[in-house]
Amino acid sequence: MLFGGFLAVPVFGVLLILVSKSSRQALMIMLAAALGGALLSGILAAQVAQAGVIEVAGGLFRADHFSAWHMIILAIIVFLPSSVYAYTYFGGGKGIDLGYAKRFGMLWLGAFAAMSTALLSGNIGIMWVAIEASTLFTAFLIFRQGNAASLEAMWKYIIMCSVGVAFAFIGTLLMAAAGQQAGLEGGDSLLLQKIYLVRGALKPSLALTAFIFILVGYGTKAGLAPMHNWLPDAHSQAPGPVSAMFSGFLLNAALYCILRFLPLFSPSDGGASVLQGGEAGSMLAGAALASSKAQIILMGFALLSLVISSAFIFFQKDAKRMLAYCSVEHMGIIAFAYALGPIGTIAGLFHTLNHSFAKTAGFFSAGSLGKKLHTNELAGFSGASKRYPLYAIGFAVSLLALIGVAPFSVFMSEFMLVSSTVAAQRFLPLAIFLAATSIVFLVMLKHAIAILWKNAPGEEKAVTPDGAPGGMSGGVPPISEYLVIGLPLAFLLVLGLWMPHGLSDFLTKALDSLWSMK
Amino acid sequence: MNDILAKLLPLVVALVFAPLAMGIIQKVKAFFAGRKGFPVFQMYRDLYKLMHKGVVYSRSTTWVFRLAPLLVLGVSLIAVAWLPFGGLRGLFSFQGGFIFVAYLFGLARFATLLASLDTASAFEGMGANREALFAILAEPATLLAFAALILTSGNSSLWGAISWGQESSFAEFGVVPLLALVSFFILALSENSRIPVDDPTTHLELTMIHEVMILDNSGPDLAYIEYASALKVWFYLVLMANIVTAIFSISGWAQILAMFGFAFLLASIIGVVESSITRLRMKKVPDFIGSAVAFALLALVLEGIL
Amino acid sequence: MLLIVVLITDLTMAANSRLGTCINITAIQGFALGFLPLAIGLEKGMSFELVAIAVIGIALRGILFPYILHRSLLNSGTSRELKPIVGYFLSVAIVLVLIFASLWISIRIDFIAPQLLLLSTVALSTIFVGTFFIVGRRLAIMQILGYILLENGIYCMGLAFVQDIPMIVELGVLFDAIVAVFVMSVATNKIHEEFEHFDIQKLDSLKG
Amino acid sequence: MMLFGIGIGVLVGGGLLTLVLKKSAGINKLGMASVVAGNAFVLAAAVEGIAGRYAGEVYQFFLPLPVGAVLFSLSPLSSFFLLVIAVVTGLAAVYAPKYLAHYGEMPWRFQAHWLLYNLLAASMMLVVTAQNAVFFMLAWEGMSLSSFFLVLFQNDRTEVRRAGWIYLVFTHVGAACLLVMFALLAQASGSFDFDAMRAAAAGFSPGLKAAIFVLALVGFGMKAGFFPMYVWLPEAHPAAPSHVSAVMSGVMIKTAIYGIVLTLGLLGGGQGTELWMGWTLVVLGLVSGIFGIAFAAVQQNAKRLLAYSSFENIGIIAIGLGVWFIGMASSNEVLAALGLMAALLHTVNHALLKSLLFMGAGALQLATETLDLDRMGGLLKKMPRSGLAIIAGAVAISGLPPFNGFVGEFLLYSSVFVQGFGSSLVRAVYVIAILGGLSIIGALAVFTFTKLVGTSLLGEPRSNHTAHAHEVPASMYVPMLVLAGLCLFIGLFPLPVMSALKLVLADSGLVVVGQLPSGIVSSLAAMQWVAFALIGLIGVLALVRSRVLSLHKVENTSRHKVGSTTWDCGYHNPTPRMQYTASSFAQPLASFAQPLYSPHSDGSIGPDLFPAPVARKISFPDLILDRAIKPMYSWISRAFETFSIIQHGNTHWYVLYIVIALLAVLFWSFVI
Repeated sequence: MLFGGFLAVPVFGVLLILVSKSSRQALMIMLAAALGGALLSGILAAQVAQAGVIEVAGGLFRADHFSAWHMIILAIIVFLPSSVYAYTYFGGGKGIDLGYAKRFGMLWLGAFAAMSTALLSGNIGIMWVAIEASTLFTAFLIFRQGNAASLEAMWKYIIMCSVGVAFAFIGTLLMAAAGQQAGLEGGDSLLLQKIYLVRGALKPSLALTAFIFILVGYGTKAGLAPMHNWLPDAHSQAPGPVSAMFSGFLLNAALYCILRFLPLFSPSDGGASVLQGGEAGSMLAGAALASSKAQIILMGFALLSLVISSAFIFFQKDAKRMLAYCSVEHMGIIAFAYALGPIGTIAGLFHTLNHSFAKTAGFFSAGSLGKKLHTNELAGFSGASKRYPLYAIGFAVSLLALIGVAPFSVFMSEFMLVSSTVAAQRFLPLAIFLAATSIVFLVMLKHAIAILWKNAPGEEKAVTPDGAPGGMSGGVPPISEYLVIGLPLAFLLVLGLWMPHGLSDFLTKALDSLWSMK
Repeated sequence: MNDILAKLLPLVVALVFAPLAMGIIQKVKAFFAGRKGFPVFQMYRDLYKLMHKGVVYSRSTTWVFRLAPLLVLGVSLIAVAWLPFGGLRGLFSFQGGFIFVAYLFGLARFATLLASLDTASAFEGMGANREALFAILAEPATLLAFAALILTSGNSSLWGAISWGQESSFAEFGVVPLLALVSFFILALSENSRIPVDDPTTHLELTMIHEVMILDNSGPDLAYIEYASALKVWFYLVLMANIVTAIFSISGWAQILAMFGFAFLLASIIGVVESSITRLRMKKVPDFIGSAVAFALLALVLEGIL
Repeated sequence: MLLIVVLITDLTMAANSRLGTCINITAIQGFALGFLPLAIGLEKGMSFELVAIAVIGIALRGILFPYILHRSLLNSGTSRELKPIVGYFLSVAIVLVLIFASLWISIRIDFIAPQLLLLSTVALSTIFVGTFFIVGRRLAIMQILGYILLENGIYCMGLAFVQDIPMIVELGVLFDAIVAVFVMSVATNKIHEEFEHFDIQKLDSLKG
Repeated sequence: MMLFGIGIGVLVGGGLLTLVLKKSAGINKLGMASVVAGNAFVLAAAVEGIAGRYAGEVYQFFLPLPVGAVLFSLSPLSSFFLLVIAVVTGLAAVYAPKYLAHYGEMPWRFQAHWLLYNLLAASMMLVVTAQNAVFFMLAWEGMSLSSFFLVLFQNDRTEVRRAGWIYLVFTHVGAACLLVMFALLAQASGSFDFDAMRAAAAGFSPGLKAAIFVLALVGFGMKAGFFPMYVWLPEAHPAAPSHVSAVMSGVMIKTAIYGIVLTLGLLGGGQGTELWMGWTLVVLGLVSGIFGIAFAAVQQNAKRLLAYSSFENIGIIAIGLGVWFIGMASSNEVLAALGLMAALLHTVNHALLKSLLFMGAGALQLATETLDLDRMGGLLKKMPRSGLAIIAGAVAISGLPPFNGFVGEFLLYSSVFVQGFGSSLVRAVYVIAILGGLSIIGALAVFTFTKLVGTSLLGEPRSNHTAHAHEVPASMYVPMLVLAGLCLFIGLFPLPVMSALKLVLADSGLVVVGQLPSGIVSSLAAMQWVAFALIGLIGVLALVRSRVLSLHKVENTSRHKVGSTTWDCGYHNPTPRMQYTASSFAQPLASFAQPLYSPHSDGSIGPDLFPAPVARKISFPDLILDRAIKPMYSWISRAFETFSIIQHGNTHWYVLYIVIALLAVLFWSFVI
């Protein structure tokens, strides 16, 4: 019933959009559907929190704390604000023609449907179908009529992700084959939980090969280096809301799929032994330090992502490309956390949330800024705080949040990550992690400072000596933009200082549901 | 009461004999130059004369300029009051006293430097600059030489270090105090602005260090400064004489006599040195003072090894 | 039999520069693969699902894909790939090597039933060749063809490795494939509109 | 406890309250009042804390952090630092309004300033009281961030933005080290609470301790400014408003000293130390001290000079800490106590001194509109009260008696008399290091600060602005005079201060402060009396002089003459431009130690027959920033540029990457 809703709401929305009369109408419908999705995922999370696991169709669709967590991030934290932002980005429909509005609305909702299906499927085949579908739906979101570069980016996105995800399908098939070898019957071999139950009987080499295909495949979509090359192009060329949605969740969805396979290689009974209420002490005292080969490989990709992204961020001149590489970096960080095993999982979960918050706010403000200033060059953004205080300050603050400045919660999740890494005694990766994040810190801080305070290019003197918001010349942004940029940052600030008990409880259960499939 | 009077003796001796030592140095220099020279008591007369003159203060100067002579003389008085004179204890003595006295001299230097900069004169600024620069090497040399002396004796004050000589033999630790003595001799030349570091009697302002700093002082101020300089020379002479008597384990009344003898002897040696070598180029001065550091370091390392 | 057809189509694709011909070859391969479930059905006993998959497979791979691609080709007016990144002779050689490698790997994989050996070889080699096409050909249409080959190979592989994939998954995969091809060919058309050519190698304005 | 809470509340609340006001003057007044009021409460709490009223109690605030908990305590040691922070931030706040006023009317920035200033003060107070690693790090980061924004007050200037950037980057790297350090401690002890760490310390392995020590050294060293991590100091301090520099240099970098003391406490006090740690600190301190003051000596910018001098003084404190470590490692209680007391005393001394001098530099800047020493001169006559305070500060920071700087250094010097650690050769090396190092530092300090005072306050004005300077308002010079008074007080009455320090350390578990060696106590007492004697002597001599002069007035009134020009060897009417400048003062030193400074000069003095007017400017590139980090930075950026070939835009290659990655990992998985 609930699961059906996740498909029904977008489909209903798409149908309505098809018959909509104006761009404004189409966008409104899109907005309403997004709101519906957000409500649904809220209900889902509440139910999961009550009942634990919800399964339908014999486990074909399945929701536990881990998927509910991602569902919340998808629907409430990324998709709804992105929809709101899209509405204003397109000037409430004034800026675009009906055809584009319809197309955008339909693809947008389609992407939502695909991603929620991926999160809620208990069947790895359906998971694959959903991920591939999300690629196809989102491809044309990148494209803007008459923009050659966006077309190029789109093509790269389609080809790379299709090939990558095709590899993931090979991996899925191999995993199913391994499941059948281990005695699963027919369709059961595609059910993740069933495979988990027989994981001791899986042929290690086959299962690992399957995992490698899955990792490289979905990793392409998740933007892990060296399969990330489509990402900066797509993010930089797509319209603001699309970039935000890509970075805020599309990547997470693919990473989610990889992570779902990790417990199959977990040597002992996953999280349960490590987990006693999520307290730092007992978490650190956990003995499950041994990593599976799968975790080691994931760690390798995570580190490579960190290194490569930090290098590219270092000399990046384009704001949205920089944010894109920053996504590569953060995907690396999240993968890093999970690669530590159950110890790092809470950090990973928390970081996923924080990154989505910060990145959506970052892309919203960068998108608007780019649109207003007619450039995406970072150099062109400098001193923008005097003319477009909301966007410029929003962008700079989200950069600060992304690089882990306290008291934003990214700092906290990175703190958790560092202590988990130390607890797992992975010192070399820790060193690489710290070096890479420090380099990113150095560069992004420089940009944030320039955006906030440097004089705009071509201006010798500051516009207003006070730097007060009085010198604004770009018109007052709509209240919704204040909300979609300000609220995430406010949440980051609050979460950095205040973790409600319910939330930490939920995270602990999510950890458990990932590693022991409960 | 008697005790305190006894402790005041080194101060009294210094007050009385310091200008005489300066006279001796002058006399020796005059002798080597083939001149008759001033009488040895000339400095007493100079001081008296200066005390009866008026003062001229430049418009540029402030209270700093007026405070400096007082401070300089005050510090010199305290220093000679502290220094034991042979078998006579100084007015006060405590662990690390030499550090305190060295820092008091630093305070006096600070005041002199500021006073000379206060005159807004290029010459005096230059002198201050050089003085400050050479102190960077002289300070560690002083402290290290003192430390070598004091640590060798296993004591923590100068009084203890000097009286140690009376119980121990020269052969055992002799080389360490000897090295310290050399170090102090070099310091005596450099800290008191003698040749080869500085020439107190030159007439070329560009080459001067200490004298150029006090160009603008006059009357009682100048008297204070000159007297303080004499006391400082005396300080070094007595210090060295102390070491020598300690090395030779002389004690009792003989020690007092020997102290005078050595002090005046050393004054003559300074005169001889001043007559026989020329001033170093400014660039070479650090090397010269550096040798004092080297001797002191050597003394300390040997002390550690022996 | 069908499998041999598939293998041969792989090879001829490598040697061919004419886009139209290549599309037709893909169509042939699609037909061959479409019949594959039926062939398996003959051995193991026919079922409704198998027939349905076969019918849909033939319809999509044999008819729909080539149709879509031909339309793109017509729009573009390009007819052949003149300067592939990897030359034709070399391509054939590489494809041969890939086929033998697939054979070797299939032999190495110990859980494959002997009767499925050929199927697995075909599957792997088709996957490899598909990937090779994506990497080694300049024109967008050739890359789409490579993707179709890749999909075909994976489909074979599914048949070889896994029994009884649920219908819904199977259909989902097919649905994805068609949408993918559709999206790609639309994109190709757009590329042609925008750049007046298909050459993916020239699409390199986004760097750094 | 209540007092402390109220104090923090007043600080934060007052900062927020300034946002309500509209006029600059009101904002500044309210900001100042809130700091003073808040600090008064904290001060009271700190005094109680030093007396041991809250010893051993840990308080929790209800806020649930993502990890860890808000735990804090007011141990005597924490209270000691609290006291210093409260005094200095309070006085700087009194100084601030008039100083800020010269920037003009910009209420928005002043609101931000006061909010951040109050947050800075509050977060420093939380840093020194935190009892949980996560909370500590939060407060630490809050401190860094608020000071970062404060540095960027004049953010329309390029060099200010650059300074802020460098500052925060260094801070971040340091914080990263601290994160790892606390993570190691938490892993070994099973908790982020400091109490748990202390309890578990006995079981730490030597390797772990070594790692923690090194991480603490680097992490806290970044903030404190140890060599070679001091780089941000000479950038950030000149960039910030003067009272902010005063707070940052005076107390903020001292929180790092607290951090090191804390870390050793977490390692279990004496059991945690090893000899090499102590020697590392001593050597690091010496190098920091000598480099710092050597670079200070050649600076022309007053605040840059002071910043380098902070680096020097942190070095002296580090020596003290090193002596403490050596003492602990060789179970020499006297040495340990001397070292730690010297370090803490010098921490207080430098906090007072450096905030005084930075405020002084601010006053000079306000009066002359420049920080360039070469453009000042003769200001003592125009600004007698600020000038007096600055001269007092300069004497004190040069470590000269009878001011407080000397007392701290004397404690360190006294440690050379302590016996019973290492062989006699080791001791000789120790003596050479301490005596030689400290005396070189002292002599260079005299050089530096006579230059500072001589060229700014004395002589004749070197620029038009300077010639028309005026004394700053009372609200600015009074805090300076108060600080100068405090400096003199500690210098003249060291014994009460020592007893207070003993109280602070008595139950800290960091060091056994039984009876201080009687030698030290009697030395301090004797020095106290000699200092008084010196003051008396000066009085007597002054009396004699005026007496003598007045006697002569009767005979010949013209002899006591004030107001002639400087004699200057007969040059008539010497002009101010002929004076020795700060640059000329520095030049000989720079040429003696050329490899250290590698001075860079623009413009040359040509050997022309008829020399035209020439301009010559000498600058001294920083050893680490300009000669190590900048080349490294450009090397890294070149190296990273080469990465860009990965992203060349060619789709075919991108797909190939996927394949290669796949094959490589497959290969790896089968081979391994």
